[in-house]
Order: sequence, then C-alpha cells, then structure tokens
Amino acid sequence: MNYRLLYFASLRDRTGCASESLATDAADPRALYAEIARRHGLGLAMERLRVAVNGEFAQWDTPLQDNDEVVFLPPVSGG
Amino acid sequence: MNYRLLYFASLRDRTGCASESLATDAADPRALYAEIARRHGLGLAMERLRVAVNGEFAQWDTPLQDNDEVVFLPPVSGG
Amino acid sequence: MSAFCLADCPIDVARLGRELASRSAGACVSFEGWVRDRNAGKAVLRLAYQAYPALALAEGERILVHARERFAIEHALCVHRVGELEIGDLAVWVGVSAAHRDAAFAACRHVIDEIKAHVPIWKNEFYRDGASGWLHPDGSPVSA
Amino acid sequence: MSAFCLADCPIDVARLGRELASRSAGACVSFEGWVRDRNAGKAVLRLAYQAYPALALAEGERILVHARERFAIEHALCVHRVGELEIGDLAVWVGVSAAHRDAAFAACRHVIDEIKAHVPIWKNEFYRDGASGWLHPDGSPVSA
Repeated sequence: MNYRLLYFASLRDRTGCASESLATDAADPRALYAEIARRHGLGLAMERLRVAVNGEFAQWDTPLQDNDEVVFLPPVSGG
Repeated sequence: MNYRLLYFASLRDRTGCASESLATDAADPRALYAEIARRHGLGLAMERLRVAVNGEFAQWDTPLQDNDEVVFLPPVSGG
Repeated sequence: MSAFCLADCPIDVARLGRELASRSAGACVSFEGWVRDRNAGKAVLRLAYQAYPALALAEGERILVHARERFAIEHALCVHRVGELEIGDLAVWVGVSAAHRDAAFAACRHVIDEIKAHVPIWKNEFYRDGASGWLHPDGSPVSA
Repeated sequence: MSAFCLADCPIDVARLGRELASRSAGACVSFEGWVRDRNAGKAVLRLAYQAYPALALAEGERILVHARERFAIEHALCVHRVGELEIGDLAVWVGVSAAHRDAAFAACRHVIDEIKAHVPIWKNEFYRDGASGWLHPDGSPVSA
C-alpha cells in the first residue's frame, strides 16, 4: 500500500525530510513505524509517540487504507 | 480637640459632605463615631466600619491628637 | 511608576503590559474587571467608583509588595479606575509577570482578591429602575 | 474567527481582547507565554515553533469548545505562534471572559495547560553554546 508520511520536530531533523511517500506491506501504524524507524535509524521509542491518520489521532493498530496520510508525533512542547 | 473628618460612599451621601471639621471632647475614634452618628443620624453600625487616622488604619481606642484627620470607612467594594 | 495607581481616565493596558516585560519572564497573567450590565439580578446602567486616595494608594502598594515577596514573580502592577464608568468599561487591571505560569496565575488572583477586599474604594451602581446604591464586597447594598 | 489560531506573525493582543468583550462579562483573564532567555539552566538565544497545522487547529478548537462547556465563561480564544521567535516575544496568548473571575481564572489556566499538553506544536530552542534541541513538555530534550 502507499502512504504519505509527514515528519515534525526531531523526526523531521532525523529523517531529513518534511514528508515522504512510501510503498510498503505495513498494514497498521505499529508496523509502519517499525519500518521507517529501521530505515531512518530512529531512536525514539514508539511508546513516546502518538500517531495521527488523515489529520486525526489514531490507535497503533488502526488498519491503514491505501493513500492514508500518517504522522508520528513526538512529545509536544508548545506554549 | 479639633478633628478633620472625611466621608466616603454611603457616609458621604448620608452626611451630605465630603469633609468637615469638628471641635469635640471625643478622645478616640469610638467616641467620635458615636458623636457623628448621633449628629448625622447614621445607621451604619461601628462593627461594619474600619477607621483610619492620618491616612493609616487605626484602632477604635487609639488616642486621637488635636488636628488629626479621621476617616470612618464603610465596607469597601472596589474591583 | 508606583505599582498601584488610581486613574480617572481610561487605563492604557498596552503601556502597562510593556512595564511587565522581562527577558527572564516566561509567563504573564492579567486580570481585567469590566463593568457588567447586571449585578445581583438588577439591570445596571453605569457605575461610579469613589476612593480615599491616600489610604488606597498605600494599601494597594502594600498588597503588591507583599505579592512580590510571597510569589516567585518579576513584576506586579495594578490600576483601579475612579469616577464614572459605563457598561463594558475596564474598572480594574492587574498584571503579573513571572518565570513560570504557576506563580503568575496565583499572584494575579491573590492581588485582585486582596484589592477587592482591602483597598478603600467604593462602587456605586445605578440601576435601570432608577435606584442606586453603594455595595459591600459581597454585592449587597450598604446603607448608612 | 476560529477560537484557536496559529500565527506566523506577531499576535495582535489588543484586537483579540476586543473579541472577548461582552456586556454581561465582569472578568477577563489572559495568559501570555513569552520566550525566556533561559531554560533548564541553559542560556537561550531564540527559538522556533513547528506545528502540524491540520491536527493543531482541530485539537486547539476541541480544547476551547470543551472549556466553554466545562466553565461558566463567555468567550475563550487562543493564538499560538509558529516560526522563529526572539527573547521576549509573545509565543502564545489565551484570553477568557466570564461573568465572574473564578471561572475566568480557572478556564484560562485549564486552556493553557491543555494546549501545552496536547496540541501538536514543537519548540526548538537554540542555546548560546551553539547547541539546539526539540523539547518535551517537561523541558527535557527529545532525540529521535
């Protein structure tokens, strides 16, 4: 399936990109994060992140659809 | 002794004056308030008031000096 | 500038806010008291504040000095209007800057509570039914 | 106007304050978060905020709607800066108007706490020693 990923903050710095498109067999955010963490050498554990799908918070085991926009969110620090 | 009295809020309305000078034998604020309450027909009990002498809060039995400025303060309602 | 002022003209909030600025402050909390169109179920048309200036200034200053001692804040200022005010007018402003927001919120709340409880300022409300009255801190009328 | 906004230019506090006006409001509490020159013992030169706009706007709006349901308030607004900020700059503003000050203080505090905890905005601090870092809500560094 194809996904569009957006990266913010430390994940953007580490991956070196604000967004990327990815074709993968990963069917939920958990599997997808494992794949991109491996590929980009990310050290931030999944437990520290939240995930959003198509602009809304989602669960790690929410089934993904083709062309979903998926965002892994580092701990926020606004204000 | 001579005192200068300032009146505010409901006491100003009731006495009809912002200030007055008074010659009296009253030697402390308690006696002075009893006198002006009688003279102006004030209904506000002394327990509801505070008293200031020369711009500072004072006690009801603080001895007064000639030419002191004495103010009986109704319950405040700023803000 | 004194930390506590009485003003007989509109309060310049923008200028006061600049007085609170500090490179080491991360939080600023301000309170504005506005003239409401109702109080205790009665329709209010306008109101007037009267102050005993000498004592009000001393008490206001004492409250702000105490706030700076008690809370970890940088600056604390308060201005209270006197004279005639209309519905919606700004009657009292309190501003506090601090390194962190806990202290800024706590000090701002403390200052307005103390100002309302202790500073010799009196509010006279004028009602739509033609009555008017000086108020207690709890909003009930004072009669002398 | 949405109750929650992201701004990439300075926040116009005076205009926002006017949006809070109400004839039946007697209290207005505002919080300003300013860029401090220190954090966790390190000298800060400047910082940059990054946001995930779609989700930040939805989350911010949700927080303000919830505040209006939970507290007896009239209006609640929040604007958060994104992009580069200097020391002393206004990073986030929250304003709440209410009939009475209890609700205004409580709601304003609640909103800024929720904004800081939940809205997808990230702060990158640049330090005098040349380092920089994305921060956790507790001020500790995030490394990816």
